[in-house]
Amino acid sequence: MNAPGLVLIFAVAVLYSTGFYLLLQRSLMRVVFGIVILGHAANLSLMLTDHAITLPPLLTGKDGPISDPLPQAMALTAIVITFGVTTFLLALAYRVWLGDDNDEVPADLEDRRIGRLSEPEDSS
Amino acid sequence: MTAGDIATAVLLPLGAAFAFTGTVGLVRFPTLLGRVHAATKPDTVALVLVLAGAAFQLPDPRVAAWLGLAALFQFLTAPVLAQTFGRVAYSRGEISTGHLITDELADAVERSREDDDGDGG
Amino acid sequence: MLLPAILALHAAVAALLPLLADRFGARIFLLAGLPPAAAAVWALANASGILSGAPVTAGIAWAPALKIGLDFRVDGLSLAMTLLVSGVGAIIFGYCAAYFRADERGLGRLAAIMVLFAGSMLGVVTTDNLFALYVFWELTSITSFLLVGHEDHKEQARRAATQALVTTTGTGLLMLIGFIMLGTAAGDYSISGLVADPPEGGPWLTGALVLVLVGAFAKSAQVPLHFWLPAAMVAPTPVSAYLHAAAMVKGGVYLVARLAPGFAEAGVWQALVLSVGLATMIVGGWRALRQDDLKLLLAYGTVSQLGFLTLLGGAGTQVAATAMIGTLIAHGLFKSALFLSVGVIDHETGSRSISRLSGLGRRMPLLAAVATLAAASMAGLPPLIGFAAKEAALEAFVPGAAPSPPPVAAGAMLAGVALASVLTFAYSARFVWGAFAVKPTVAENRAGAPSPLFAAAPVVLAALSLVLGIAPALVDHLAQGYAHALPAGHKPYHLALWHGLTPTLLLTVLVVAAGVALFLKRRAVGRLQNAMPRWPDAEYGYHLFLHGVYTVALSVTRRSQSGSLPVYLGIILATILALPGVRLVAGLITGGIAVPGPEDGLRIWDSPLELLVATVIVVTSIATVREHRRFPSLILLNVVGFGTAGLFVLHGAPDLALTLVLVETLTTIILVFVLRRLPTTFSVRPDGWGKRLTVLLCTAAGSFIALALWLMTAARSGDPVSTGYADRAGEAGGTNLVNMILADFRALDTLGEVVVLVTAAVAVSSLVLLNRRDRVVDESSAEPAVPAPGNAGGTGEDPGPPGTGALALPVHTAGAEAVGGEPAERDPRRGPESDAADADAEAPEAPEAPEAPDESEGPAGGRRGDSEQGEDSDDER
Amino acid sequence: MNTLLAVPVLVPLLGAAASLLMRRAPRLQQGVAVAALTAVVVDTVLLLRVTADGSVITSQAGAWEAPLGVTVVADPLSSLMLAVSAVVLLVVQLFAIGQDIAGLSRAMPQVFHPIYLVLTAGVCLCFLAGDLFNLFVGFEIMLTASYALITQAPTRARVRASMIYTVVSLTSSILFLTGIALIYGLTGTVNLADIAVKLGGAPEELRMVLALLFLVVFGIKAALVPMHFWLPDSYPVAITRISAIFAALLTKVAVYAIIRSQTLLFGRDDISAVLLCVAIATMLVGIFGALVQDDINRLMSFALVSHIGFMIFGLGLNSVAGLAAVVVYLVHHIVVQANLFLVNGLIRQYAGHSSLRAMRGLNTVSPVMSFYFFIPAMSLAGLPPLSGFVAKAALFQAGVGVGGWLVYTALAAGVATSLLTVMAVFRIWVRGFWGTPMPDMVEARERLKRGSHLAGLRFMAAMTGVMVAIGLVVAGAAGPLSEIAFIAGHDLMNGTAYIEAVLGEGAAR
Amino acid sequence: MSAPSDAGAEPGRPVRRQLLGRLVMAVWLTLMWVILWGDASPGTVVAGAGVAAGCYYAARLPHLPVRLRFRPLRIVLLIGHIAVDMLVSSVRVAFHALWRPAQMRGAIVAVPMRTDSDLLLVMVSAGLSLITGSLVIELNREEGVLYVHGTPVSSERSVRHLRRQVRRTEERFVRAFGTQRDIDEFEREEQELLRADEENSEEETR
Amino acid sequence: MNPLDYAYTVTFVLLGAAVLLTLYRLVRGPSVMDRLVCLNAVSVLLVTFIAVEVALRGDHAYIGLVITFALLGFIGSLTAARFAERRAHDRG
Ligand code: NA
Ligand code: NA
Repeated sequence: MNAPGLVLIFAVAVLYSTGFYLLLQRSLMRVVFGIVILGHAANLSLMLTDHAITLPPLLTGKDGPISDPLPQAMALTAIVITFGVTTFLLALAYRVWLGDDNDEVPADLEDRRIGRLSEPEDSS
Repeated sequence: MTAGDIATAVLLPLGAAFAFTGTVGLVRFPTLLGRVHAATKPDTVALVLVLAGAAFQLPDPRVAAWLGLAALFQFLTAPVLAQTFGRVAYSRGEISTGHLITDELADAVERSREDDDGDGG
Repeated sequence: MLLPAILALHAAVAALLPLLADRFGARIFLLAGLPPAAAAVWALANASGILSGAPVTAGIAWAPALKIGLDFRVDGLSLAMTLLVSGVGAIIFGYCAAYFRADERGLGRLAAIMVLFAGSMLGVVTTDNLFALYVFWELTSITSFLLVGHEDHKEQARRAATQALVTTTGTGLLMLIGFIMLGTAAGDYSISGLVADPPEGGPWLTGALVLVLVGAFAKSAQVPLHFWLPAAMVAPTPVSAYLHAAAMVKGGVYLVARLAPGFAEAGVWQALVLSVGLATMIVGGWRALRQDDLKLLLAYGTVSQLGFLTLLGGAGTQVAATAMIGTLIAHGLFKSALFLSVGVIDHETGSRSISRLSGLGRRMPLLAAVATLAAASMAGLPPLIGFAAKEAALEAFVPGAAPSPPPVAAGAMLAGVALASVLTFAYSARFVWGAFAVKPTVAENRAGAPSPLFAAAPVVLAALSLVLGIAPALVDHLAQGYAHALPAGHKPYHLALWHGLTPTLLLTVLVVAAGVALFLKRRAVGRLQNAMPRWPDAEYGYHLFLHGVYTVALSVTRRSQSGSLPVYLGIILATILALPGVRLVAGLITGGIAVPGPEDGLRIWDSPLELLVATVIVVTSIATVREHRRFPSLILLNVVGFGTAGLFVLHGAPDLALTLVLVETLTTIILVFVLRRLPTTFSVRPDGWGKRLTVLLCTAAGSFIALALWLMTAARSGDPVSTGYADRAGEAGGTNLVNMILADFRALDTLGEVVVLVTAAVAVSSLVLLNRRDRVVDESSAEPAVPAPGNAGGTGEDPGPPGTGALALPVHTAGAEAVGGEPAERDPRRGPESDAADADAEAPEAPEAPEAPDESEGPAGGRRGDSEQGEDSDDER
Repeated sequence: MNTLLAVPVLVPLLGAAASLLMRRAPRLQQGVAVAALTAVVVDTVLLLRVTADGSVITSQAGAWEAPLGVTVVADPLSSLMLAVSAVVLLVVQLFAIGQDIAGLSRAMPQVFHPIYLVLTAGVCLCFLAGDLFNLFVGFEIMLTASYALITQAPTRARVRASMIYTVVSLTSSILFLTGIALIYGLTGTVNLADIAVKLGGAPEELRMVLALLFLVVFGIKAALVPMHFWLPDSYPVAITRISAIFAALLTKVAVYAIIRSQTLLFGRDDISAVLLCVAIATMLVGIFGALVQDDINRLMSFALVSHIGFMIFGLGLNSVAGLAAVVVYLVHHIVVQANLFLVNGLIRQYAGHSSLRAMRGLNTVSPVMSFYFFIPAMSLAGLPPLSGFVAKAALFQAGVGVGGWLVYTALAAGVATSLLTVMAVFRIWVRGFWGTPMPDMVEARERLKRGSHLAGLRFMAAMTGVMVAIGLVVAGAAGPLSEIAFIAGHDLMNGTAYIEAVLGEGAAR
Repeated sequence: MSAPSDAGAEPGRPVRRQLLGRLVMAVWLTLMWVILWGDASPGTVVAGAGVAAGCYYAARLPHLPVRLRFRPLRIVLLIGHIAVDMLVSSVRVAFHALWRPAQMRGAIVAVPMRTDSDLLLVMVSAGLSLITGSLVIELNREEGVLYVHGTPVSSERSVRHLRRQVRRTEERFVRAFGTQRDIDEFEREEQELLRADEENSEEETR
Repeated sequence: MNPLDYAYTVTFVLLGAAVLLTLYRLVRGPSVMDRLVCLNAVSVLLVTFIAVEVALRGDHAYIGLVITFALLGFIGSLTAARFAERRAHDRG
């Protein structure tokens, strides 16, 4: 059985929860923070699919179980990808700042316009 | 239990003790600059001691060289950081001047400001 | 295979016509008439063979796997319909050549669509595949939509077209489902096969038939779905004549007649067809009695006649079938003739209103004679074909004459038919009187006689009514070709002028007498009609439907589409909880998912250090959430990263920890650069239920994922595939398995990773470096020089520097943003929100573009007088 | 690696690199970009020919055997999607080039072409991926390219829109990664075929949880209700060429992923009820949204959401005919949606915007354009004899064939949605195309006729016409298309062919 | 207040020397990188150079002119002194941390430096900052004054002790790394300073 | 359990306590600089931990981490501190 210890499961739960909470904020910066934390959470989840305390996946002839290299490789790729995209999001935040002097995600204007309608505009 | 092990068994806890006391200071010192001291210096000592302790466990000159490099690096970076922290803390005005016996920097700043005013006026 | 070729000819000619319109003017209608004429000729040529019981078949495979095939089968009924649709069609095309002015807008398109319509209609009446029937059926809906809306600058035309489209396609969709149910039940989509071997009865069949009949009824303007037909009278008169007299509206009747041999026995069929037909007959006739607009009078008359036809087509007896074919032909001829006559009147006098026409009988004697002849056929007077057909119809419902319907029902039907016939006589008389009589209170119209070519079409059609009336055998031959498929009554019945002194003849006499009385008492009838409350009709229902749909749509959209990103993400989380989350909990409760016990490896930690690292992660991540200043939360976030890296170290993943810290540091550096520009604190929203709900939602979602992870990893049996990597490491020549996976075993992923990184870099640089604030512009996807709609009125002046031309947009410097601004931003709706910061890119606020009065009813519009089109003008002088 | 399978991913990437280097020579860059996409078109058509009979061809990137290396797979479904996508991508690219020639776009061509090719590679990789993590990578390539594209010519509105788009996409990516962790936790593998085999030994309830989680993960990208909100707020704001491709392809990739995962991985378990409910909600909420929109692009985006519901409906039928219908629907919808967005691009040239409130008489302004609009609009509304009708007939037929009250409810919703779609698209026609033309549109037409844009504009129009023609071809070729669709549906329902092609004979047990 | 002694180009400083200083630092960073990766392939070197450049950009590391002598014996002595200082002061601070942290006070004193060499100045301040209890807060290069924060400092006497410690450290660095010119300069300045001190004390005593 | 094991245990306990104390200050603040100092302290402690792991496992794999983490921690802390300084100036 290789279920991870409950302490770590709890940590993962907290990471996901806080990541989600930050994601649900208006400030794009906090959203970025949320995504960073969620990235940690996802990578941690990948890691936890394997026995916890192990040697690194190196073929050095040491005894003892080595850890599963595949989740590590996947997490590595994912970290880099998330980094690239996060950087883009930050550039976007910069761009928003150029326009608004703030980094808040404003509500969609057309949605708000329609939200204010009380009668259909045309039912012809 | 070899001599190396003994060295390790001494150095590691010693280093950890330094780290611990440093962080105790970090928690307990009332002034920001005091906390900067406590956070940056003992940690360096601790790290160097632990690195030395680790070197005894891997009796390999290459490894020792690496660890030595790490220690050297720590020696180089720690003061830079400490100084930066101190300067920034001072410049942000976040230090509690009540705990200072004397502040000759403030005097200097005051003087230079007067000079500036004199020039300007 | 000639029939598909003729259909293709329709399409080909239609494609050609818009190109030729400029050169030939209104004469292109003569060209447009060729395909229908060809179809009529083809039908006549094959008539004898078909009527002798050998239907012509052809087929083109389309999507056999889906059982959609363009199969054709022309039998007696199809032949009759083809002659009507294509024959009358060809005549109407000729009429069009005289009716339309050469410089009329969009003549080529109109002609093309009419040809397409003719082709679609031909397809409807000749196809043998249910799907193909639906295809042609909907094509007639679309083409008629375009035809009704031909004069699209008129609001009324647009409304009527939409109404017709929505009604017919909506019900058409129901019909499609009905077809599919029938086809699924029968295992075959061939109509002939279906009718020959109908599927077993039952609720399934009932449902299918109801759906099919709804489609048929809507198409044939049966009560209560009849409202679209009078409204569609805004179409040019020849179009009305074709669509609403001869062709499209017959589609439903045709379908009823087509399926009757197979399904007339089904209870629901009889009940629906007979009751709806009867109601339509009477309602249509009654409404026709009070119309002021001649075209509308005819339209309601058509509704009534369609009810009549439905009744006959659905009755499912030989006599009724014979009467149906007779009425079909008769109606096609007299109603087209009458419509075309109204077109002539309208064309010459500029009006179609009974209250404004007077003395036309004197001015246009030929037209008056023709119209009277046609009206007589409509009224069922001998020796016209209409009489023969009505005789047959009355005969069909003489109780006991046929095995079905049962005598009581038949009696009721007979009474209904007689009543409708009275009404028909009355409004026929009223039509003739209204169009041609001299009315003392109305000034006489001064109109010249129409040109011979113009009058030719009504003359031909009326003459045919007379010829076929005198020699009903011609029609009877056709009718028997269809009727023989139905159960025979006591004795064979044939269309004829004289059957002897039968009860039906007596009934006809009574009908005529009552009709005359009704006509003479027209003022009293008018008062009665006005006095009667207007019951909520289906048109009201249609508007209610529309309003309801839009109201529901608006409220759904208002509630769901909030435009707020946090709300969207919250809903996504809620969905996770609602779908997999609930499933997981359900599994735990029911025991379908086992909770690992101590013997399965349940444990708190593998090393106390995990507790330490977990504490760091938990404390700092929660602190990050609670921190409202940007910079401190960045620091806390960094520590979360360090904690995670520590865990990776602990778990034997040094490469991962390394990468994580590297990325973390880079992110921090970038963040610091962005942070420098932003306010110190995040905007804080007050605590409240919203926040508590958010916390609850996020905690639940996070817990679900962690719990799932725990249960999934605990449930794994067997080693992961990655144990295979160690064995192959030697082959690949490396020791670090992670590196080898990245560089060799799964190099494709790494390639993708690099691509992502490079792409992100390009994206970032194009966002940050290449487009500085001063270059915030749009694709001038719009063409730059076009001013915003809002200020269009004022910009007749110079759109740009002379010489460069307004479109030389890159040349513009200062004005580029203002002139070449972006359409999205110039969009009037965005006006109010645009703020000063982007004023250079977003044009100044454009006022709401008003729904300008686009019903440019110029004097040209009066020529056909369609503008006076009004619903139910009750007043009569 | 099999060349046929390698070309759709590698050639666009090489093309992207080359065109990035050639950004100072626009003509050369265009040439390279077009050449790369043409190669992909040719390759994918050949691939379709090979797999049309139901054969599955696989290849191991890096030559390591199946569960260890990355598997690339082409079966009838993926080949069909590849071929259609490639053709649409090429036509839209040519449209964009026309727009650049006309000087009617402020998108940066030097960046556009490379990223567009990256997007192509990402889309193709998604269709070919035989490995869950590789699918994730494909998604990320596609999404990153889409982030870059949606911010082309960044105005405030676009930046705002791309924020919503990026954050929601990132969320789905993170959830995808989480899902991979869960699957790996349960099965210890990421190879799709291998997962399919190993999930057989897993507890059913856990499989269900995974099935639903992946429905959500891909459902976000596919814009299934209630996770659709982001789409109408982001797609319409992008520039024409981008929104055309986004609307046509990106959601379809997600639908493809849903189909693949729900059949191959979770085919044992039946989540039809959930799928049907989601389908009903998606169809109705989407089309309701479309009805009240004022902006053509937004209207089309809501309609897009709605019609994704039809595809999920087909999937929820859990039958060969249902899946075949989905396949037909996918092909139809890709072409038609791209077509409509291209026409909207043309409309903007005349109207300067896409708001129906200030639009009249396009029919008179440009009859050709109105023809180009009318045909796909009819097709979208499911009216015969166009591809939309074929797709809908297939779908309804499959639905009636399956039966059950939930299916009937979905059928009713489908019928209602079809009618409302008619109302929505013909609302554009009636309000935008009919009526007396707005004076500034007439003016715009005159300017466009005289200006230097004419050649480019004609080229754009020609490409739109080509797209219309492709739509007609799809309708005309409904026979072979539906045949392949049924083969694909059969393969999907069965799964053995796929698994054995990847893991070898007998692997499917 | 005076500007922080940032790396900003000071007027009058030869550009060539600036570049040289940067180059040395960059080479050092690159070398570190190469060592880290454990191989010296061209790719690693290039990457290292990139990282070095990045570090420069990110941190604006100061560029230093290289004008040093190395006296091994003195250096060993220096290291020894610093090591002892580090340990002793760490223990002192630790004691305070555990015992009576609230009463720990500090002082910021200005200590005029006797050497003119910027590099030596930086080294001195680094050396001071390494030791627990002393921290250079400000370095005024123009006037050659270090502003040092010391702790624990509780009285005038400990302030004087702090000054003495700073000066001793300076002397050790100069003698270990300074060129002969630096040492001569240092000694001259020290004489002046001593004279001034004497005068002061004489004035005080009078 | 040999003395070395005791040594490791003591080391881990002390370092763990140090981490927790740092965490306390990190969360409490109050000033930004406090947090910054703690950030640096955490990164140094992490490096120290890794060094102990190196000793414990006798494993070369982690030695690279020691130096890299030290370097990255330094860069990160320095950047952040510079930012904090600039912020102060901006406000001033
Ligand atoms: Na592990
Ligand atoms: Na399933």
